[in-house]
Amino acid sequence: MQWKGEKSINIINWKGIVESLLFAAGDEGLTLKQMALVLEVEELQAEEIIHELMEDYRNDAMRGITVIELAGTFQLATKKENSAYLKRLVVTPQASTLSQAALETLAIIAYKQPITRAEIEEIRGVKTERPIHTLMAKALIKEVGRADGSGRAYLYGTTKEFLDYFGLKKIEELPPLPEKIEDDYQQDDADLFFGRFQETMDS
Amino acid sequence: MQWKGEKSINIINWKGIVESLLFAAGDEGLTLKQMALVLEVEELQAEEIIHELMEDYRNDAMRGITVIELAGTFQLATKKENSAYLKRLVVTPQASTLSQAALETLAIIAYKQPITRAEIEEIRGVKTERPIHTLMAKALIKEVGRADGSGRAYLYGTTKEFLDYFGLKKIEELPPLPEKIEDDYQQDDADLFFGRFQETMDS
Amino acid sequence: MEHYNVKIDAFEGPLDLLLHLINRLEIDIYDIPVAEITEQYLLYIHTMQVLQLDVASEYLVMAATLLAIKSKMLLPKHEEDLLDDELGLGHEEDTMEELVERLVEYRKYKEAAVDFKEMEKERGLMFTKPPSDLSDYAKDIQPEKTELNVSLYDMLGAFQKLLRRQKLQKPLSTKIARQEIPIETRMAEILDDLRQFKVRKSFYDLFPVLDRENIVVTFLAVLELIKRHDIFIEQEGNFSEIYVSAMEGGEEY
Repeated sequence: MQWKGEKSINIINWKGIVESLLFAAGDEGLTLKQMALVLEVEELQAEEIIHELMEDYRNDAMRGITVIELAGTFQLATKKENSAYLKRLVVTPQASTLSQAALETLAIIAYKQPITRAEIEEIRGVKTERPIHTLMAKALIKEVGRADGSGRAYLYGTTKEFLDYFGLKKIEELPPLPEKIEDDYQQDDADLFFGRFQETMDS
Repeated sequence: MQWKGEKSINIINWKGIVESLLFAAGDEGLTLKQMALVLEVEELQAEEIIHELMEDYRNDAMRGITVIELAGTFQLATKKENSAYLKRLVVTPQASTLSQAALETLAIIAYKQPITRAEIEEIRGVKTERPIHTLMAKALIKEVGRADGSGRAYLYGTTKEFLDYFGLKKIEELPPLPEKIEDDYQQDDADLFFGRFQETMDS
Repeated sequence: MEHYNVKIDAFEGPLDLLLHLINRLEIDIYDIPVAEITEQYLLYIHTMQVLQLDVASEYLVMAATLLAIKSKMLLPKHEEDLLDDELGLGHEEDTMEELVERLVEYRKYKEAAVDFKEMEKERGLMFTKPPSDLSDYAKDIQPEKTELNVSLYDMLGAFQKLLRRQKLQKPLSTKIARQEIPIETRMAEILDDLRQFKVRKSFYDLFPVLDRENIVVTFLAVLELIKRHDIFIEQEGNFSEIYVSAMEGGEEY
């Protein structure tokens, strides 16, 4: 890659440099902004370089590592298909996965943020203090403000760590909520009404 | 690569696997013995794979990383010619004013104080001189005493400024760590009952 | 007065339990037979109590709600109610509709949680490396005294990342599987026992060993036997003694 006005000798190996930077940054990852600052180029150019690098990685099936985008940062990671070997090599100290309660609570927060604990409990039908504590301690959610009203209850939202934990680039990447159920419901609601109406008429 | 007697279908991408292993091993690197164990091959075969991988890296001048051998361990490392950019990475002001390293160190000190630098390095697995320096300069931590023992190492703790900065009245207000919460989650009769119950129903 | 604690982890509360029953009975969520679902729900709660498991208060509130809906539906209708019904405004239906609405809403997030679980698993297949130690590059740099721009959550997030970071495993360790009582074994024992005595047996008597593993396995064995029509359960009324007897000509185990 070469920018306008640059001399053709001493072509800078931008991709190689970005690869070095990504390697050094490790799981901290690098944002486009950081890359642009370090390379002293525009963010658009940094983006072009990283995409070329990602393309190279994609085209070489023999590579054991790849470039991923997580929570707005780019980082190197091992390929999923090698996970069996990696599990033999390393132990993840906090391998414990989230409980069902925590996952449900997190799903509600992710889709309805900002949301209060009372609203979450209304949906789940059970107390949700402990899952919220767990999610806070794991830095997957945070207090993002206070609700209006007398209680001034805390409002919760998801964090950058949440995106990282679930392998998401940004919050918009979440799979859509199953809204189809809602549609069925509308229809059935009408059916239900007419059904009952009929019953009443017949009785 | 393919070993004698092995079927020609399902050729395993040994080089790719070794690359992922080296990557995950990071600065610690891997010995031939470790690689052979994980791959379930002879050390001689592991050696052959790693040499092929090194050859690939050597042949591709565009790479920003390379495989180096140090005292019998192999590891991935950034290429020397890119060190100027790595230096800039350290110098360039980050989006947040505290790096991941400093934040990690701060968290460890906050939760485990009083603690020595050696103990922090044990947890982080890397040198922590600079993050401590940064945190001291920002008055978030201070020396709170000396450890017993021959070294009489400094013990670090958080400051009043730390509490002020994060809006905490006292250190006990820090959110509990997940392990602590996990302990409370002692599986009880009902959990076990429903857990097994659902397994059976779902099967 | 008993203490009711929130302890049930595998069922996430009364809504989850109701969804589970609806699935198992293959009922349309929009057309729930109130009497049947109430009976099933109460049987469940009752069984938990028989086994002396703590039942969270939310489950009991839902039981009361279901009973209220059911009894209102059974009551002879007054004229006003009839009028309400014609207009589709019957109070009991309102409550049932509210419940259905809550179930549907909750189910959306329960399904989303399944997606989350999958994403968590997928992410766990990728391994990263800690940042390289670049302190040699930073020797002559003084930390600048600029304002901080981080929150408590940034600190916690950084710490979580550290905790998640994998450690090289040396030596490669081995795992020991937990010893469990096979349900099939317990099923055979129960069936032998019932056939030998040829009379019905109290449900409680099927639980001679009162350790929790045994209680659970026995209960599951009983459920499995019912499902296969190998045993027969009788109960005269709500909260009365439950009896178990072997069906004729059942399979051998």
